[in-house]
Amino acid sequence: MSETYTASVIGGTGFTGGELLRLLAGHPNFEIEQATSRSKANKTVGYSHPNLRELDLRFSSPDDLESVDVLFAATPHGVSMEQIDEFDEVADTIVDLSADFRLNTAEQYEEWYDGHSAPEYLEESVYALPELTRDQLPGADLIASGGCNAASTILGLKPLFDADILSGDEQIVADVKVGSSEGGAGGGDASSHPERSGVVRPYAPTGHRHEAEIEQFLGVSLSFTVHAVDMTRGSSATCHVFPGEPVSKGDLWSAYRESYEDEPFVRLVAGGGGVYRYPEPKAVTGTNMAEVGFELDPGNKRLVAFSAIDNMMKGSAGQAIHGTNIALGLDETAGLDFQGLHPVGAP
Amino acid sequence: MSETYTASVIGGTGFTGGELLRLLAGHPNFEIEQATSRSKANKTVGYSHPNLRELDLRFSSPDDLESVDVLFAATPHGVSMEQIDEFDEVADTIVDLSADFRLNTAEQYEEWYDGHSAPEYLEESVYALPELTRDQLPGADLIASGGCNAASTILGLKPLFDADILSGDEQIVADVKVGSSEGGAGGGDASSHPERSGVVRPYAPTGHRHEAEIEQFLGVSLSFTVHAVDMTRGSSATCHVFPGEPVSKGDLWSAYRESYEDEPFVRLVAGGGGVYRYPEPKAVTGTNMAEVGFELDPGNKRLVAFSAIDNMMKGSAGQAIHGTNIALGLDETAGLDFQGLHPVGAP
Amino acid sequence: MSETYTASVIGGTGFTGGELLRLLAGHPNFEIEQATSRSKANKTVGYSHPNLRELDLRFSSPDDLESVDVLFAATPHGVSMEQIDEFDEVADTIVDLSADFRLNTAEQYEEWYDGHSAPEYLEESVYALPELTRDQLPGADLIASGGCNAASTILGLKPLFDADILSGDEQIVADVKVGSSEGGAGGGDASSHPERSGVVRPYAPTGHRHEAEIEQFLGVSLSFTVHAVDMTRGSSATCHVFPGEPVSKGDLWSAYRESYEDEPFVRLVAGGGGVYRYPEPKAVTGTNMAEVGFELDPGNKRLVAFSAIDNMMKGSAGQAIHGTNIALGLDETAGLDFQGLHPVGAP
Amino acid sequence: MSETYTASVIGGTGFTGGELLRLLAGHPNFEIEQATSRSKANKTVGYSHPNLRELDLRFSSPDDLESVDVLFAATPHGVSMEQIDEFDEVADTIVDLSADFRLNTAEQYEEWYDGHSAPEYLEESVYALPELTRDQLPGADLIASGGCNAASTILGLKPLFDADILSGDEQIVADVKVGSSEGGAGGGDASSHPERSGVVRPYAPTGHRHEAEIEQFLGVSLSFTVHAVDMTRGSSATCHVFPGEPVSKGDLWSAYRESYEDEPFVRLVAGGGGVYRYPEPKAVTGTNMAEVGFELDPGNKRLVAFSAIDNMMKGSAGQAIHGTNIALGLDETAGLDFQGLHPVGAP
Amino acid sequence: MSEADCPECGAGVDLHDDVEVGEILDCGTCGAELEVLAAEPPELDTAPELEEDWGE
Amino acid sequence: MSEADCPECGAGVDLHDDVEVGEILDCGTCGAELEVLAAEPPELDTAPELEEDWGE
Ligand SMILES: NC(=O)c1ccc[n+]([C@@H]2O[C@H](COP(=O)([O-])OP(=O)(O)OC[C@H]3O[C@@H](n4cnc5c(N)ncnc54)[C@H](OP(=O)(O)O)[C@@H]3O)[C@@H](O)[C@H]2O)c1
Ligand SMILES: NC(=O)c1ccc[n+]([C@@H]2O[C@H](COP(=O)([O-])OP(=O)(O)OC[C@H]3O[C@@H](n4cnc5c(N)ncnc54)[C@H](OP(=O)(O)O)[C@@H]3O)[C@@H](O)[C@H]2O)c1
Ligand SMILES: NC(=O)c1ccc[n+]([C@@H]2O[C@H](COP(=O)([O-])OP(=O)(O)OC[C@H]3O[C@@H](n4cnc5c(N)ncnc54)[C@H](OP(=O)(O)O)[C@@H]3O)[C@@H](O)[C@H]2O)c1
Ligand SMILES: NC(=O)c1ccc[n+]([C@@H]2O[C@H](COP(=O)([O-])OP(=O)(O)OC[C@H]3O[C@@H](n4cnc5c(N)ncnc54)[C@H](OP(=O)(O)O)[C@@H]3O)[C@@H](O)[C@H]2O)c1
Ligand SMILES: [Zn+2]
Ligand SMILES: [Zn+2]
Repeated sequence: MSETYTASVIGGTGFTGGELLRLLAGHPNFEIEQATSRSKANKTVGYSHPNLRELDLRFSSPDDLESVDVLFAATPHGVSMEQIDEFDEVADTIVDLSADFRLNTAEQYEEWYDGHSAPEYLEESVYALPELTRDQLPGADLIASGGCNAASTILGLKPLFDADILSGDEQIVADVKVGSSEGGAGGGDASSHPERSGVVRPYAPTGHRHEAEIEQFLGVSLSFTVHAVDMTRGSSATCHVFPGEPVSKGDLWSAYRESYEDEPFVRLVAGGGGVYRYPEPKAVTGTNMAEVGFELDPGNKRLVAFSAIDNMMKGSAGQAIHGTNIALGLDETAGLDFQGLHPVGAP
Repeated sequence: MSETYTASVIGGTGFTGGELLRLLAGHPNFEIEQATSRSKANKTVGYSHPNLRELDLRFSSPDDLESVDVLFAATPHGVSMEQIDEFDEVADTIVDLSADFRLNTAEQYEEWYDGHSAPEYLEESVYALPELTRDQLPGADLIASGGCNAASTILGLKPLFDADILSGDEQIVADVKVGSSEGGAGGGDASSHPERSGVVRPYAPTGHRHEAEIEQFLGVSLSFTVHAVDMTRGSSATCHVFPGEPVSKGDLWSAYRESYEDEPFVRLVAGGGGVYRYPEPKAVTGTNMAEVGFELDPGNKRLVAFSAIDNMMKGSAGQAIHGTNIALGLDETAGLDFQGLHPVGAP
Repeated sequence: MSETYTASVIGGTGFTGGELLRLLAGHPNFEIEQATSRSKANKTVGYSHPNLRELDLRFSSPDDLESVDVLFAATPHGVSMEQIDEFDEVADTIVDLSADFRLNTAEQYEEWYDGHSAPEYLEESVYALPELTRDQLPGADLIASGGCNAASTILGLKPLFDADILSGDEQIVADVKVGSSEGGAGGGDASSHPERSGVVRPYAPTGHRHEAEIEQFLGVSLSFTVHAVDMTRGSSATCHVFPGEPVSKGDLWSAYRESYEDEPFVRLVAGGGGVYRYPEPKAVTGTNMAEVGFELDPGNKRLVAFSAIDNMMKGSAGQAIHGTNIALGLDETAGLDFQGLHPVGAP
Repeated sequence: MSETYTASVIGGTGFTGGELLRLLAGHPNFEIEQATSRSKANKTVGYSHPNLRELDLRFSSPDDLESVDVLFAATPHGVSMEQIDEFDEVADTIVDLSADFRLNTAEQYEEWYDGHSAPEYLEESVYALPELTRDQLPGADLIASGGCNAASTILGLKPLFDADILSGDEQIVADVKVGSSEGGAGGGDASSHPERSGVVRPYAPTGHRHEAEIEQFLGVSLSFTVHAVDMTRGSSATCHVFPGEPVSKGDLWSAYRESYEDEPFVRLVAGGGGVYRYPEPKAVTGTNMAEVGFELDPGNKRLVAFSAIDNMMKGSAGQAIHGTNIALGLDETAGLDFQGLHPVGAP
Repeated sequence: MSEADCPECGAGVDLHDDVEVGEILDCGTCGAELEVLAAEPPELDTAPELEEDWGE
Repeated sequence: MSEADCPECGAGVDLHDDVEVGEILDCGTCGAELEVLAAEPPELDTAPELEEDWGE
């Protein structure tokens, strides 16, 4: 017998909000209660999300929030921390997709953001990248879904730390390429189609805030640069690292397999034949899968770790559902079984 | 209790073959037996289709075909008609995705193709666009899955004939825009990325073979032009028609609703607000849904019917599964419940 | 000895304004005086147009307009008609890229737009599609540069009227596909990259205002539908027509050659071999060239005329310069000699 | 008085061959004699290159080579070294776009390629990136046009060595993103539109041959990774470096300006406002310009150098013409004055 | 250099001096594949077209 | 027309004749927003930058 939980989404017109609604609608254990919008209250969900036209649901105002089992907040940074007390009142479990509860301390928010207005919640919140934090998730009341570029970068590097191939003192360069949906539904001039098409735009050349999360979890600082490229979905991280000791391909396969062999949402792709030899964002579009791989460059004592996710899924809504499944004791993969498409263009 | 059928795919490395494998793998009533390839026998299915890396299956040679309940042929035009006797021996039900068994008579194959080598099968074969042929599908042994551009065009126009808004004597112009996956996996020079990107290429300016299917089912001849545009998946048909009698929006809504209100895979989209007001291929990417809509141009006594499908799904593999579900008495929508993505780029 | 004219551009931050600045900067007979912007006064032109970073010019406020020989207005519909008296004071020749002076009578503006506030200028203004109006351009003081989709459509159809292949009573369907730059620099939600990528969006399903211009010049009404597709530049018109009398390919070649053989900016492309057999917008990107061609569909007594232009050039800024060259008695092709690129993606 | 040279292109159907023909046709000092093709001899140049339909020229067989002043070889690696003696006989100046004469010694060809069959020419050949080798070009008889990814990478890093910000001992990571035209006109499966669209594909994850050129000219070894992204033209290099001494933005501006202030084809773009703040390949499409810029990451003691070129121009054909202009004593910028387009999509 | 008319579209097609009977070339205007039937005076006919694969 | 040096990148910035103290303009080289501190002789300083929304 399967349990059913009621769920609502704050920020239902947004990109991650829409993805949550799609996932919840297809999830065996959830029933959607409300999806909020300030600007489109009373309009059908299909107005914003054409793929959800069949969903018999209208946006409601965030002021009319009803009690639910699980409340997903898919709002811009800063909104949840302001409203967390209200959220707490209406819901047993809160899952926040913003950065508001990802870092451990108020000090980090001072350093990387503009401070925090509800630091008392930081301790209880659990970061929702299950490959890192699976053990802490069961029973969590406040779940902080991780950043998309943090997710791709962490997943690529983690096995190297797990297996002591990196000690933490080495230079790490993470060069990330991302799609336009990372900017959310309310993009400005730089997000218009004529300007955004075909770019290789260093949009966060240095100092991207996701560095904070990565450093918190990997325990190292790293050089992080994010480029916008011409796709809508996807975050692809290429991490260039320089291990102190020589390492073989065999070592790498062992390390990566060790870290991920039981993970339902990580797939190793490293070399081989055919057209798709390394992690590729479009191979995981629409799925909660991360592709992770590597290549050796012995001449430069370098190792390159690649990883690719769909920022709307493993990088946000999918990760949130995955974490919630674990928190509630549901089947981890429930609602997350879509396999992705081939061929697919620039999704 | 749900029955399970074994199924194999001839042409498993191809685009529609890969899509069939994806759908069969996620279908509650099928178990994949074999996927054939001449060029990649023994390689894993993931070699060709990166989204199917988890599938524990290798391509087998078409010479080693084993008996199955259902055999899907996803081979170029002409292959199935040559091998239909062998197919018949190994399988109870044959589902052919090529044009080989779509037309009723050998004469039509003389006119539109290069003749037919197994015309004796034409009579028993059933065309698989269920919105047209649902009644003939139960128990069918040879199913001919329809053409992608035929599907989009027929679905847009059908209600106009059902409701006698068109009598068949009127001028009909179908201007169709399609993605690059229509060309299959073995594209030539014209399909290379530098040449194919960004085109509005009249690739079948006149005389496209799908005209034959459309004429067979709608009973009218029509002016058909197909343009390649910059997407990978999608067939979008814009049909310009000139009804003899004035018609209102209300009439049109009645007509389209009448034809499709019980159809699980047709969705009406005609006007309204927001960004997506008419059928849009990317709104149905990865799904078996057709979006159908219309607009009036009273000044020119014109009516424009729009429709949009994913050529890999409603236009081929999805349609084939839908038809097979009906033929076998399964739930019509089994294995076809993916809702599509938003946002999504040029999928 | 070549004369030099001073020129200014109103609306210099816009898309057509930027294109005008590019063309004027490379034109042997022009010297740029001012480029105006209300929102970016004092900023360098390169701030808006990265290709023009070398241009040593800052935007000035439209309130500080100085006297010039030629004033180009590249502002939204309605602005020039309001300011035409001021423009008249500062400039000898005014070239307006908006629709404000394209139609002949105030009545047409009542019918298709929201009326006209300076109808007294309508008589003297000359439409600037030189293939139509070359004779009227020399010495013109007020030039109305034509609409982009009007240009592509008119150029495709004109030879059929010139050669009496069409009489004007026949059904004409113009199905047009356009790029995102047609929307100008200030696009809204529908123009954001995630929403606009990969679309086949019927953005003007019926009733597009360019119909007015086409009807004014071809003397016929026609059925006009415009689709947004995934490119930034380009307007490609496919005109489906049904001549009363049978017509041969030879007749068509004669007709099109007759109309265009002396035209420096029209190129016939109809059939032949290779990848590019019909007019293709990306083959003319950045150029002032129109590609025009045709195909016969004898079975349906149909003839399909294709044409492709760059909306930023032949459809606006290039057309404006071409018309101005003629008006001033300069070499027609001055400043318009760029040949376009191959390969090129989705430009 | 301007001199005119005759020129021919070996490999005229290819991508760089077509670009050379375009540039030569618009160049004030050149007259095209022949463009060769083995596969398309006798066909018009417009058959392969739709932008060159106006060019009254047919491909000739490479066997019928006539004497010319300058011979451009735009053939795959290995062809020129085999035919260099014949080339030498028919032409005074040979400009080779392949890698065949870029490296200094036969040993390097053993290490990075498959050896060299005409090593006696290596000494006299001059590498044609004028920002590096301007002094050696005048009078050169054999010009080796540099690699596209080498050009973007070298141009980004060179000022750091010129100004001793880097000494050569530091770790250098070059993460490069490139368009599909880098693969040439004869792409295979991986270059087909459905597979190549939307990728972030690590196509040379390590060990790219251009490393050899970069190391030869910068005197350092570096960690080089190339990703294919969804554009047709463009090579964008992001170089992550770690200077031993702290460096300020002012230092960087001085260094970059010092290296490039007299260079006609390098433009500095680093920060500032608007949408285009760092080098962007689409801002230089069709031009011979390199955009070069940088950003500081003090927290990680890192400096990021960005550069962007059009691989068809500054990365091959444009560079070749630039070098030839210098070799022949012509105006350096002759034939290379196109300014690029805005807006432009994914060119 | 001599010229002959393209039988498909009527445009003039330039022929190089040593054009040979049987040679195949394309019309620069309409792109038709043309066969040289005679050299002096030059005469062209449309060549039997190979059905070319055109991508989809 | 006078010229002043950009405090950010050191490039020369052309100033129009009637430049006024307090006017904001961008450096054509590095793009920095500059404020005119004095007109004669001209002097520039970097303007306090508005954190601009940059798309994502
Ligand atoms: N996009 C990604 O790839 C991604 C990945 C990981 C994490 N995230 C995080 O997820 C969050 C949402 O991102 P997104 O891309 O979905 O953004 P989005 O598309 O801009 O959507 C934001 C949503 O929040 C609503 N909203 C805005 N301000 C609000 C307020 N004060 N109160 C209530 N609702 C408000 C908006 O709707 P109305 O204006 O109609 O109310 C809208 O539905 C952000 O914190 C983002 O950092 C995004
Ligand atoms: N693409 C579409 O949108 C679409 C839509 C509707 C219908 N269709 C129809 O579906 C069929 C398949 O199209 P597609 O796009 O999937 O084509 P495709 O990608 O080119 O794939 C064709 C497949 O058939 C195999 N094959 C080719 N010749 C064969 C032979 N003689 N015997 C056995 N196997 C052979 C190929 O693999 P090996 O070479 O490795 O054996 C390949 O797996 C075609 O008839 C097409 O008209 C396609
Ligand atoms: N885009 C095309 O393909 C195309 C083709 C043919 C014709 N046209 C026509 O050309 C005109 C310009 O189109 P566009 O695409 O270049 O538009 P755009 O990109 O939106 O640019 C409009 C320009 O006008 C300025 N502007 C707006 N309102 C103004 C006012 N009241 N007074 C002075 N300046 C004003 C804006 O700059 P500030 O706000 O900074 O002042 C901006 O520079 C339109 O009339 C359009 O219909 C466009
Ligand atoms: N693409 C770039 O971005 C780029 C950048 C820098 C340097 N390069 C270099 O430039 C060269 C050309 O590259 P591409 O991209 O233009 O290649 P491409 O598009 O593949 O063209 C190669 C050309 O060479 C001809 N060809 C091939 N083999 C030949 C032979 N044995 N003898 C005579 N002609 C032959 C081909 O035509 P036929 O088969 O008809 O004779 C074709 O015209 C390569 O060496 C490449 O490494 C390219
Ligand atoms: Zn011809
Ligand atoms: Zn500066």
